[in-house]
Amino acid sequence: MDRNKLGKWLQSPGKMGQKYSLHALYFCTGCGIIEIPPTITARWDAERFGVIPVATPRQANLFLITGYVSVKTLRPIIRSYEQMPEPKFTVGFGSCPINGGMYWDSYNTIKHLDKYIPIDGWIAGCMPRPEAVFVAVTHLWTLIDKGMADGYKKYREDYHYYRENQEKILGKLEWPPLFSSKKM
Amino acid sequence: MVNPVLLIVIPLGLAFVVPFFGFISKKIEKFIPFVALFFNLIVSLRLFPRVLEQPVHVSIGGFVPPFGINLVAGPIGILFTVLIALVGFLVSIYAFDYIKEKDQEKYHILYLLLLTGATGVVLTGDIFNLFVFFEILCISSYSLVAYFGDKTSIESAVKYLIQGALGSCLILMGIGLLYGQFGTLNMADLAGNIKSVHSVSIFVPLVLFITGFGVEAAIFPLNAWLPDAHSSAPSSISAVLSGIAIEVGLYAMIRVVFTLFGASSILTFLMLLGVITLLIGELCAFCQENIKRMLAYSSIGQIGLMLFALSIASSYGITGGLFQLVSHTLGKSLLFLAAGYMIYRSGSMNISSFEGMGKRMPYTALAFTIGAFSIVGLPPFIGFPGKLMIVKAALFEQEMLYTVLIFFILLATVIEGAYYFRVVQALYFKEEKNTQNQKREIAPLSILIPIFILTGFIVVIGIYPKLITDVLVSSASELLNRADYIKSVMP
Amino acid sequence: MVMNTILEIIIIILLAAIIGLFFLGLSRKIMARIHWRYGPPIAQPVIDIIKLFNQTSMSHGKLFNFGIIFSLSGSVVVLLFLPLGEMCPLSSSGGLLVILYCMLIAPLGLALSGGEAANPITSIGISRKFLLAFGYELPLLLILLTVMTHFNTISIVDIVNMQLQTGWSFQHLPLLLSGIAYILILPAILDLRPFELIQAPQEISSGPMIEYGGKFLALATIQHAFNVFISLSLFTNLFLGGAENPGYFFLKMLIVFIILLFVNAVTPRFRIEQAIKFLWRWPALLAFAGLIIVSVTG
Amino acid sequence: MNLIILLAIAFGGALITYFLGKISQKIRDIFAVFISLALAVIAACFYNVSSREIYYTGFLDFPFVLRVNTFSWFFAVTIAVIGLFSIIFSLNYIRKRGNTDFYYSMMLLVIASMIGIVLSGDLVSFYIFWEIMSWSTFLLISYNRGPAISAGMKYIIMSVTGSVVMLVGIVSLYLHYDTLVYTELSGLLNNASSGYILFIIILFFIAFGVKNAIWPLHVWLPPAHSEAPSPFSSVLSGILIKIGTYGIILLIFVIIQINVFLNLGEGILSVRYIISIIGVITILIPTFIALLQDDAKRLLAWSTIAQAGYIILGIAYGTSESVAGGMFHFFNHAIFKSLLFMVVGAVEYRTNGVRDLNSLGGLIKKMPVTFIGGLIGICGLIGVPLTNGFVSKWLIYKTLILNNSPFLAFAALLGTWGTILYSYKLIHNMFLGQLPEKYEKIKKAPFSMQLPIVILSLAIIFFGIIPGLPLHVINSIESGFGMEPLTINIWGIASDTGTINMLNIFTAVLVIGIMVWLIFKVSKKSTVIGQYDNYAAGTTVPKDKYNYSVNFYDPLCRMISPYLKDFIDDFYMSLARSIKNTGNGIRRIYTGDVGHYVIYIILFLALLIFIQINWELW
Amino acid sequence: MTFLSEYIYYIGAFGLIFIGLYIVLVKKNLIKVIIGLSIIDTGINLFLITIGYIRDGTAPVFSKPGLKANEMVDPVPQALVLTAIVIGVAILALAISLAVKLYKHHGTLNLRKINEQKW
Repeated sequence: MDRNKLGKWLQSPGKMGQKYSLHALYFCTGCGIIEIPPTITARWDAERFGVIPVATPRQANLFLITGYVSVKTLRPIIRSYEQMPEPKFTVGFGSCPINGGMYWDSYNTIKHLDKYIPIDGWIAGCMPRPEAVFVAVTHLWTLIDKGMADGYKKYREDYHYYRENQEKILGKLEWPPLFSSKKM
Repeated sequence: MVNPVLLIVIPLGLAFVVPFFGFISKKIEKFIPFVALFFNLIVSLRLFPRVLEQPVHVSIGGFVPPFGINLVAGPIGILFTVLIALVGFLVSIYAFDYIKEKDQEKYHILYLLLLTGATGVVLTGDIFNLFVFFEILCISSYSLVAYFGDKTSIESAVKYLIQGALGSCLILMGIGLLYGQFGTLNMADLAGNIKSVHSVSIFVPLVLFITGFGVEAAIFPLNAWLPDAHSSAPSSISAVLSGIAIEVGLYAMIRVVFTLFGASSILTFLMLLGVITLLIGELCAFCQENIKRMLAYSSIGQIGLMLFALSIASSYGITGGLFQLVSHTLGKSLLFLAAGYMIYRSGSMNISSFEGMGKRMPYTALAFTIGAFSIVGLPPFIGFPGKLMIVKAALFEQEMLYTVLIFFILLATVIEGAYYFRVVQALYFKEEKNTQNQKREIAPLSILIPIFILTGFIVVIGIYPKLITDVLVSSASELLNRADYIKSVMP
Repeated sequence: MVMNTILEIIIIILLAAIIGLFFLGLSRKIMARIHWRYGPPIAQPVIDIIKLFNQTSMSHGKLFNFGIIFSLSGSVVVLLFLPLGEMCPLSSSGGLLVILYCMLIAPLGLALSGGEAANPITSIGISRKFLLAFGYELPLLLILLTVMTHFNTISIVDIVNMQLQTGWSFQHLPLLLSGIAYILILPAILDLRPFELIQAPQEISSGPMIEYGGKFLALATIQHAFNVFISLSLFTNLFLGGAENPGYFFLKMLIVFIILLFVNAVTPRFRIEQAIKFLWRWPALLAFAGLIIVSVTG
Repeated sequence: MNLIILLAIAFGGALITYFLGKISQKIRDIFAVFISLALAVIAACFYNVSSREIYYTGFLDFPFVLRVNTFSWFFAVTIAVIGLFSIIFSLNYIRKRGNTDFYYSMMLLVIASMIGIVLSGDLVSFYIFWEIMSWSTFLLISYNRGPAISAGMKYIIMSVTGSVVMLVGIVSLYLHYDTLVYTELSGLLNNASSGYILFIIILFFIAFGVKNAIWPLHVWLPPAHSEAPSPFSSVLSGILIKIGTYGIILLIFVIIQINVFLNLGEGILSVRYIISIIGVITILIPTFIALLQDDAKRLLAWSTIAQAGYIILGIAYGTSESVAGGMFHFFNHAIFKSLLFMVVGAVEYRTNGVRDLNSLGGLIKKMPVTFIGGLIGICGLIGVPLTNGFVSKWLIYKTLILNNSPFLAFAALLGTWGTILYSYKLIHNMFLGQLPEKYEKIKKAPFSMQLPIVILSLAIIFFGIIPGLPLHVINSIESGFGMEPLTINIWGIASDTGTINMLNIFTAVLVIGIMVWLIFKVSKKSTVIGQYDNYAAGTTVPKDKYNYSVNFYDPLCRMISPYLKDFIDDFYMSLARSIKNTGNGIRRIYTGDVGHYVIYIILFLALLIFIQINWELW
Repeated sequence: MTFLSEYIYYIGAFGLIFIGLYIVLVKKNLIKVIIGLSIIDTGINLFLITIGYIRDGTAPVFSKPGLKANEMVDPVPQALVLTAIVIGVAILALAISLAVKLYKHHGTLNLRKINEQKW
């Protein structure tokens, strides 16, 4: 943890700021949400890393997808993700967003969330413990440091792809495209 | 040399000549009142300067007062004569197109008689002669009220007749009592003999006169005939009744009280009576839906106001009362004439039938509005100086009673304003329910000319009241100085 | 002379920003300690602001931008009216009444900005903001009037100077009452529990700030820091004898603030009606009593 | 220039406008604007002129006097300028309505009579112009038909009541002092008994209070202001009710001198305190009632009453500063309240008569200039520093606090906070929030509406930064009244007890604002998004349903509304009803049965004789 | 009895007046009311005559020498009465004709029932 190194702050304040001020928007899609309260409250206290929950996507830069994603909840997830200011990071929680998990053959569950929005990191497990969340956060720090947490850039570049996938499963979307892609 | 006798003789004579003209041509008939009253107007205006210097006395048949019948054309008499002639003249123009029923000559005869009677009342110096003219006035107005001959007008006429006849009987009784005591009928002579009204023998005639004339002057509670009669008469006659007849009744009453009896002690009572009349008239008018009844009740209120002002019995008070009288004559005639024609067009006397009239008949509605504002006493119309003078007269007395009464009067003014403004709003700001006849219907010229002339007078005198105040002041002094009157009639 | 004033202004603004942000960080730290947590570093608000300035942001229109600028400038202007020891650049421009009015600008700006965001929750937040302000202004006005009537001046500099002669305001009975009332309403002014109705993240998703992201949120945070400083500084100036020296001044503010934080940590939240009722009952009564005593004794 | 010419232009213009309209609408419009412009220019020419002339003596021996001094100049110019702007505003507003000739000529007549009021130098001509103003206003209030009819009725009845009461006062003064010319009258009341002065004050205050909408006499104002055509509402609210203020100033400072007024009564029971308390009640109750309103114009109408309370408070309190504050607030209120009515009028014009705050919203996107006008207007109304309303309120508060009247100051300040609440509601519900879909196609307000809005907005800022200009005029008015002048400079006031310098504040705000703006500008640029891209917990924003404006201050309203029933209005209405019932009862004596009538006659006769025989009264 | 013989005409006159008043006040029928008015009229006429009447007086004409003015009956009341009678008759005629019309319209002469015009 290089939070107290002033030199680094002066060198790249943006990156450091993003690292140590992760305002999390957690999306209570499934059972994973039950792990969030201990994470942010007295027992494990996420705030010491600068991770605090915020109320709206406008103020957040970390998006936690906590648990399986049904078709119905996909729409709000996309909407919230698009409303977040950049740079923004996404972390999938548990196995369900990764590959469907125990809902692998459900007709109504999204199996591969990263087809619809870019995901910067996954936390495996069913469910992951709070410690796993902190591990994910520290990993995210290194990714940010290396500039590899660039899901938002991918989204911008391949918006055409994501939008197509989204529309394939959700039908026509109510909102206009976020980026005016040349291919569209 | 103009003679006041002409004022009575010419219309009286012409009245009975009307049928003969009718033999020549039916169309001429309606011009007879026009001619007669025009003549009256000219004569009375000619008399005016002379009268202001000194009252003109005419002894009929050469008898010197107190023996013969004499005419006394003082300022107040001439003032009334001018008013009667003016309003009568304008209403006769109005009648050209307004009166279309087949019995036209009867209308014109009775109309001329009515005005003759009114003129006679104000000019005569003899109490019995006054009674006779008064009866001419009354009888012709009974018949004119019944002129339409329909259900309501006959009913009103009968009621008017019964009350009026009773009132006349009381007057006659009073005359008899006075004559029995003093053996004379000349007002100046009688006045010279009456020193105080304290004794019952003097007091009873006074009371009889007050009651008798009060019926015609529509003092509360003697005024029950008025709303009926005024609302069911033809509008031209309503204008004359409201503008002239009740004022003449008031004149007779005031003349009797001031000149004949010099009864200053009863004035407080009359003043209270005036205020009560005012309040009751305005309150009743406030609740009316029928426009002509509303105007009629408003007349009651105005009479009460005049009675109040005249009863203050100071120079200010009488001037104010007479000014109010003039303004009411002009204003109320205007209102009746304008309302009459709008009723004629809309076919209903209900206020709601006036809605949208401001668009259909703009000039008439404008005149009505100005008349209403004037009656309420808004400047720059004639009602305002009258109100101002009355307030001034009342406050001049510096007594608590007057201050309290003036507040009641002003309350009544506000109520009056409320119902007049309601009509004005109906004229201009309510959409007509019947959307078919939205077209403008300008009234014929014979209707508009009298309305415009009256409007003109209202505005001009309202801006320049000095036009009549001088006359009013000398009228007031004539009424107040009883001794001068006696002296001038019987040197 | 002019340079002096400019220097004063810069010092005051910087000091206020530092103290305000320090208080914000401190509040998070202290809250954490009360919760038996480790808590973020004291500088966490600064880190947040640095991050927020490096983020993109969404704007809803010109007024959305203007509102936040207006709000922040309003707060900064209020600073210039408050004496910080000898420093008070705008001391001759209207005194306490102007402060009262200038304190309006900040919420008005936020409200306008949030209004253009066209989010109904923003409107709810704004509505609550104004209602709560109306709730605490009633006792606040009484308090300020008590002070002004007691010292018979409207200039806050004079009030501070007179306290140097006669001792702290707290030593006089009527002003003691109003001081207590002021402490009671301070949480409402600072948007702390039990009056944390306006942002209420769990309930109306941070209310007027709902559409703020990036630099908007950064400016709003700075504004909040200034607001903390202003409210505490006003209290200190009026009741605790102002700034004899800066350190002492800071200490006074800190003590008051920590008391508030303890209250904040252990209380739940009022509903808006309850808040108004509370504010119009106890603080208002105390302040009213103070004002009556002052106006009777002259 | 001659004063009589000014009046002739005013009244003649009103008359000619009516007939010009019969010829051509366009010429009439131009002529009306020209006349009002001429009035403004000529009135402005009388600056620093002090003259007096008798112009008419034909009215019952009352000489009619016209006079101009700084006092009447100040009012005349305000009237003429606001009148000019509202005429310009009317050009488009009124075009498609019926009876436009009537509208313009009545509008000019109202303005003319108001100028007549402030220029007249004796009480009779004052009264005459006053009444002309009353009835012409009545005709214009009812112009919109519908609910406007009862509004007009309420107005004219209260107005006539007030003016007849005033008439008694005027006549009483005449009978006591034999003159009604101000210059001769002033000072004569020094020796009068305090009971008589009180009598005069009460009589005049009823009349002026009705016009100025002082608290128990205010009931005509909300319906009248909200139902009148909007440009006329701005005249009504901006200047017409200030004629009542003019009258009060005239009464207190010219007819009764200020030192006499201040010495009436003792302590809390002195006349000055009682009127101040009435002023404070006038501030508080209408402010809270305004919070409950959903009709934009009705809200502004209640706000007008409340602001009139400040003016009354300032003037009645009677110190040099408070009077200056009151008069300055009159001037400011004329500007910002007419501006706000114009803003509402513009919205009303574009949305086809919608002024229900619950169904508007988001119009800032469509009518930006109008919004800015509204914003500056409410800033002035609240008294945000750097707008003109601030300085006037500051003066009033300051003098109240320093003269040991903290409770009055408290009520006045509390009124300001109420003002913030309702005025923000006004602007929020009209311009902010979501734009309903039915208003997608609205165009911005036409030029003839934007012009007055822009100019008045600029005036608010201008006089907010340079309050010295009007204060200078007010200062010379006050020294004309024999009060000690304020020490003012162009940027504000500099006295021992408290100084205000708007230049400092302006500079500070400007510099700091620019600094913050620069910070804002240099940081990352933000993308502009539409109103439907909004946080709604991940869902899309439903159109037309996602607007929080109904019951904006619901919690507070639920708390206070039981206490704020307009019982004064109820009282007047029940009074009217009881008068009507009395009338209905009384007219039953005319039973229609002639037998009863005969009995009345006989009974009357018998009563008269009975009285005489029993008590011998006569 | 001298009282009676002195005032018999006055008693008669006022008796008639009060009878007439009674009729006008009490009776409902319009015709009767008109008759009542007529009776009042007659009573007043009688009263007027009585005022000028002197017992054993002569006609007020100096037809032979030796007649004294104070023994003559006063002629003025008689003139008055003539006029009054004429007026009375006019009113009577008008009233009767109106009564006929009224009956045509209302089908009754009961005044209590004819009260359309009121209030």
